Amino acid sequence: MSVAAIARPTMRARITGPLASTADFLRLLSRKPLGMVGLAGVLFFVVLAFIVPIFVPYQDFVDVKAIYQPPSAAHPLGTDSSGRDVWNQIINGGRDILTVGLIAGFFSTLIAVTFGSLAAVVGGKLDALISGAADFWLTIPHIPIIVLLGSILKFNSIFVIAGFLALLAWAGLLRQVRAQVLSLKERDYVEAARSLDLGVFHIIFREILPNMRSYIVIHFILAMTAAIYGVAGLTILGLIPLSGQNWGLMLNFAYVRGALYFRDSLWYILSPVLAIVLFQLSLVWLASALEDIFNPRLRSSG
Amino acid sequence: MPRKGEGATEQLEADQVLSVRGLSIVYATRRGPVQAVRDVSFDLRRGETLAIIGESGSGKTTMAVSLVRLSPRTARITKGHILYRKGDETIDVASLGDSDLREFRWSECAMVFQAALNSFNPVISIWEQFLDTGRAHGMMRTDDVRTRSGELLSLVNLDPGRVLGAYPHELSGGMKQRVLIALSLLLKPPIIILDEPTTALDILTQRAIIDLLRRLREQLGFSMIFISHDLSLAAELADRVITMYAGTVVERANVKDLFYRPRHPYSMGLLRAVPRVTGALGSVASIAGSPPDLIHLPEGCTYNPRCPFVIDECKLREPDLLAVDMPQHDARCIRWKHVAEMIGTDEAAVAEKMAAKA
Amino acid sequence: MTVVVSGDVTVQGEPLIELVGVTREFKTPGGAIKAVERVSLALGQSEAMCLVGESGCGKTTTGRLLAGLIRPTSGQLLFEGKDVWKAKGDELARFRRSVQLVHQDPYASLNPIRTVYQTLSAPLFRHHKARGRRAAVGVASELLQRVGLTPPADFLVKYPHQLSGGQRQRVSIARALSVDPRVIVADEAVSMVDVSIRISLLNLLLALRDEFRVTIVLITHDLAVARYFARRGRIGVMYLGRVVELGRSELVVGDPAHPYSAALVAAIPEADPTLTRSKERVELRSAEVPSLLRLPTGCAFHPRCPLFEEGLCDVKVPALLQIGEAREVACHVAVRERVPAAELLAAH
Amino acid sequence: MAATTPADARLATDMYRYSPYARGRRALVWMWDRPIARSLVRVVITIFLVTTLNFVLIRLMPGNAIDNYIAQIMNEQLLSYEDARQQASGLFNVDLKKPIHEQYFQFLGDLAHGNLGTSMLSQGTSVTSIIAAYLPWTLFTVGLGLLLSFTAGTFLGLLAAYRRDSPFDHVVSTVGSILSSIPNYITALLLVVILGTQLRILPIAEMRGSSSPGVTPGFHLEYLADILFHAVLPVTVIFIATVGHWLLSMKSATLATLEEDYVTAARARGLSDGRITTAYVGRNAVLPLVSQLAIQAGYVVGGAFFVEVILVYPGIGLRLFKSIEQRDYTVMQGIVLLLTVSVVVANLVADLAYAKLDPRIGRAGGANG
Repeated sequence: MSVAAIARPTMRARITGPLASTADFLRLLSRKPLGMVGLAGVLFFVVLAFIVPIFVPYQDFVDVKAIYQPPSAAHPLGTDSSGRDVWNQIINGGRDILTVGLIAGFFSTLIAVTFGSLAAVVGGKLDALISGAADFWLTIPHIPIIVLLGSILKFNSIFVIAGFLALLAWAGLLRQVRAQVLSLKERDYVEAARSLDLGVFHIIFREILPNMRSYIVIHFILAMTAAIYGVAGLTILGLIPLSGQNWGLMLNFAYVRGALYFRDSLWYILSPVLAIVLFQLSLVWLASALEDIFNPRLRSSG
Repeated sequence: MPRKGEGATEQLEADQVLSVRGLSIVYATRRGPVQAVRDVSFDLRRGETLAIIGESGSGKTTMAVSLVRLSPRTARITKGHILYRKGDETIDVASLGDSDLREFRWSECAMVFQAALNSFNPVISIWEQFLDTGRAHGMMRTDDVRTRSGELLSLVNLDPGRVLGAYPHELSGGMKQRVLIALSLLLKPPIIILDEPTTALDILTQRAIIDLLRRLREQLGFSMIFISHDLSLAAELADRVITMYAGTVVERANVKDLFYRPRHPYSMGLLRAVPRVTGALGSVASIAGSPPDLIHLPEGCTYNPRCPFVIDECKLREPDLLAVDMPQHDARCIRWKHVAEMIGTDEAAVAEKMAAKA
Repeated sequence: MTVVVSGDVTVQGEPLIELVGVTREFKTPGGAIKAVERVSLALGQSEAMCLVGESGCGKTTTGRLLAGLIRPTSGQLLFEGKDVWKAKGDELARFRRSVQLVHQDPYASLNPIRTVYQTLSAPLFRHHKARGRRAAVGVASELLQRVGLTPPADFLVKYPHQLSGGQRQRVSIARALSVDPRVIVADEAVSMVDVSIRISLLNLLLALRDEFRVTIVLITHDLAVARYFARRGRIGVMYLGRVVELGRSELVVGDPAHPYSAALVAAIPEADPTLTRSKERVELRSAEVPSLLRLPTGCAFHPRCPLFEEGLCDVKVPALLQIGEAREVACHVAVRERVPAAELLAAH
Repeated sequence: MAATTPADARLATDMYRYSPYARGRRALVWMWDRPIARSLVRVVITIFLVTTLNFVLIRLMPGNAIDNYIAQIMNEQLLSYEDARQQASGLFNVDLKKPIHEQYFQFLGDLAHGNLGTSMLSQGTSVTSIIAAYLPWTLFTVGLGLLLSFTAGTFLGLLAAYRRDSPFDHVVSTVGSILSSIPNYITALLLVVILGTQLRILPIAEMRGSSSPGVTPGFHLEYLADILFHAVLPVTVIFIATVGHWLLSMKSATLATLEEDYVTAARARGLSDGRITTAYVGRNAVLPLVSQLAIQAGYVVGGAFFVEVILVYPGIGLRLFKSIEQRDYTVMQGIVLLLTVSVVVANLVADLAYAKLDPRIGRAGGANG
């Protein structure tokens, strides 16, 4: 065993910890069929939303004669209320929704992890303040608040929307991160690190947070689903002008123009619905599969 | 002697209350099937106390729990019989139906877990748990259960008024162990099995529980099996002792024979590894190596990697339980004569004998 | 100048580390309790000492106080004569490095997602005991060799879940050694390890004491382990936050001076049928362990003590006083009679 | 409403283990010792914070509503700034001339008397009366929906745990994770489109509104049947949106409880499966779910906003949506405030229920002090 092998565990090993290689990771994931489906779904939608639109630009020509066409060779998912191709709208409709999901998910996880571990490590008054704020924020209904804000502030860019959604979603994760750090902080190996005088930086970033790596990744994914739930809903009801074209807007047109009550608009409505639901489902299944793989304690015994 | 073939359920003699014949249990785990218990056989006479001693991974708890068929979902009894003599007929617990099994549990054979573990339902009072048990076995009148519980709690030196009304989290470890023992006597079962009854209890509480068990055994005459890693508990209470290693019985003997004249290298090593408080310390030493990995058991005798008496033949085949130079005493070791040479037959602790040798 | 008698190793001169009249209070739902009350304990250079007592007697708190991990409510912790808690930043850190703790639970003492190498190399890099990875691997291998984990290379790449309980405790001890400590506090370090390998761990600690002149305090509830480990050192017996007896191990175990120690020695079951079934019992007046919230007045053991004398034991708290050579006891009756409680009880 | 994975449910159970409820005798219990006092304090603080949030939202936001309203009526009715502000302050029941903190205290004072100002559109009607007309319908549908989903979810979760890794378990758990990740407004959309428009099973047109015009309100069968007929869609949607979470949480909590020693000990005592399932497994497993009920109430009431708008069910959510469209700020402000208060009160009830269920919380003292 060469010195290098001992001293420098591979980057993969550092990320996946005891699972030393990606092959290990995929092998374990394969044991979770839903996990594989989830991973495939997420990859499909990310490609669909960010890469395919480069090759398939958004076509906006209206063809009044061809409204609500059923799926056909020319229009795989039929056409909408003004004859536009639905498949094309689906391709170009994912980018903004996913971007908001990613950003809001990222920032809410960032807030939760930073303040959660801060509250747990520092304790005392700061802990009481932060967890008190989290408890307060958790119990009040978020949607009416953001709807109120939306009407007053006139969100203009998706980043502002993502920011506000992030501001709403951090409380639940913060409590869980705080509970996790509190339990890790009391572990003997943290006390040993303190007595070896390894420094607060080492204790937080080498002893405590790495143990929560999988925990944070999983909750980043769940935070994304919450953000997508929020932004899609608000767009459907037309409360926030998200952007030119996205799945939520498609449904908003359907809702505003009463397409819900036309018999032949079924495909036009089902396409964005399926897009949103399948993406959310892929995220959830991926998260629960990661959960079982990374966290032996949660792995079902036997 | 272990029986090889699958005979029809055989009748037990009058004074035999329980007999385990060739019991084997396999656990399904993520890393493959684990032979947790391999071909375990022993008998229990009426009024006799049997100690089952073993360390982590010895399979002692898995085996004991299977005696009342409480093994977890992932464990399966693959071979062997558990014969229980009720009145003058013998029943095989392994083949009892659900309702008979439920009746068998606690009225014929009560299994008591460690007090330190939460053996009581945390959200209902102690009285409700006495009542549940009484009701499950036909004691329908509440005040029958109340008087009986009061009697038993006083028998174990506890004040019924205070304990029955309390919730489990309000009792100390020692009190919980006493209540568990009292509860086990509710239906006057002929057999009581105790899993690590004194582990995690303080010295004085441990002593109180040992004296309590000895007094109750004299007064009520039940047979007792207790499982422990603590040899001194066997020394205190046992009539016969079994030592288990890597899922199988390695030695069966009367208590004095096992402590002063062990014939299996593992029992000898274990006895030498436990220092004493009073009396000479002798030459105390640990067993080399570390506990066995039950998934990849070594070839031949499972103790050979740690055994000072090992020879090549030990690595070929796992030996049977062989009768040794004392009555009712057998050891699963082809080199037991060499152990006998080193240990001799006089009544002195192994550590002292080894000190005299060095 | 206190004379510290340690079995055949008599140590003179300034004690290395000392607790002087230390009390530590904790807030609990029922109110404030004194986990440890006015404990004084002096340890010499390379002494092997045991602290024994039942759960709740304050032995673990005393261990944490010695290691400087918790601050005393009153009283002082002196290291080489200097008050540790008056020291500032890096001097306090330097003290804390020189006293290392070995924990009880092998499954929680090592970080599950760091290899043995990562666990051992962190202190080596932090305190410049190794420059660069090659040196760190070298020093880490030496440490593993010294705690009996050979060949070291096999163990360095392993994660804690790939080691047995005994092996993990050895890695824990190697980690403590990595900062050349002067004192090791082993808090029940062997009680969760298989009986068959406990002695080898105790021998390892004793070997380290001889080889590195490290002072080792073993905290245990098992008097037999204490007798084996401190056979050339001292044993301190604690009850409800106070030290009730302190002296050479064969005296404390062979001829206990305090009635509580005598009760413990008489009560412990032995792995020897004839001996343990014929042992003389000490009948206590009550089995009830008082709660730290409502501590009995005077000597805390008086409600249970067979030598109880009305008006004496339940009034004044007995101080730890000399009774014969190299042993102290906190019992009015024993000190007055100048006779160890064991003998008084036998005469009773 | 955050989606729930089986693992998330497991984490909730773990959170319960580290949450104050489960810490048992350790440091935190003395803080939670008197559950009622603690919850009351929390309710008061929350209500105070929400009112302040409300006050701030309306006034201090850039281009706040009051200035817009003043500018609007100035050019519509050609009023001077002075008169416009006078009218606005009447409307917003606040005297805009006074400095902010005085306005704030006056706002709080009015609030204490239950006066939330009047609607900007229909001058006469007070906000409180509007809320009183619409809030009960939301609480009725959400309450009924949650009650049904909680009962069904815990029952199915218990069953799935007992029949672990069976086809029943796989189907139920997968459906559970699907339902819990589908947003509630999409469930509403699908019900309307598929059951209503496409298959014509539901007469969605008549189902709008909370009760039929012809029926007189009162506690008689006909009225009850009528409001149920109207409420069936929103209740179904809320049920579908939340049953998944309860199912997965209960399954994971039951699996954890089944491995507890007191369950094995109960089986060792020959207790009947029924008794063990209810008093030993069920009661302990449901504890973390009850502690989550408080948090779920907040989500579900919030989520009801979408459901009511799409199903055109006249609860407080739909009324909020209309007030937003009409820029009726005082009504918006009042609705959000009352909605929050109702959720906080629901929390208080959940806390008290919890203290009853778990004796470790109710009785901190006990036999051995």
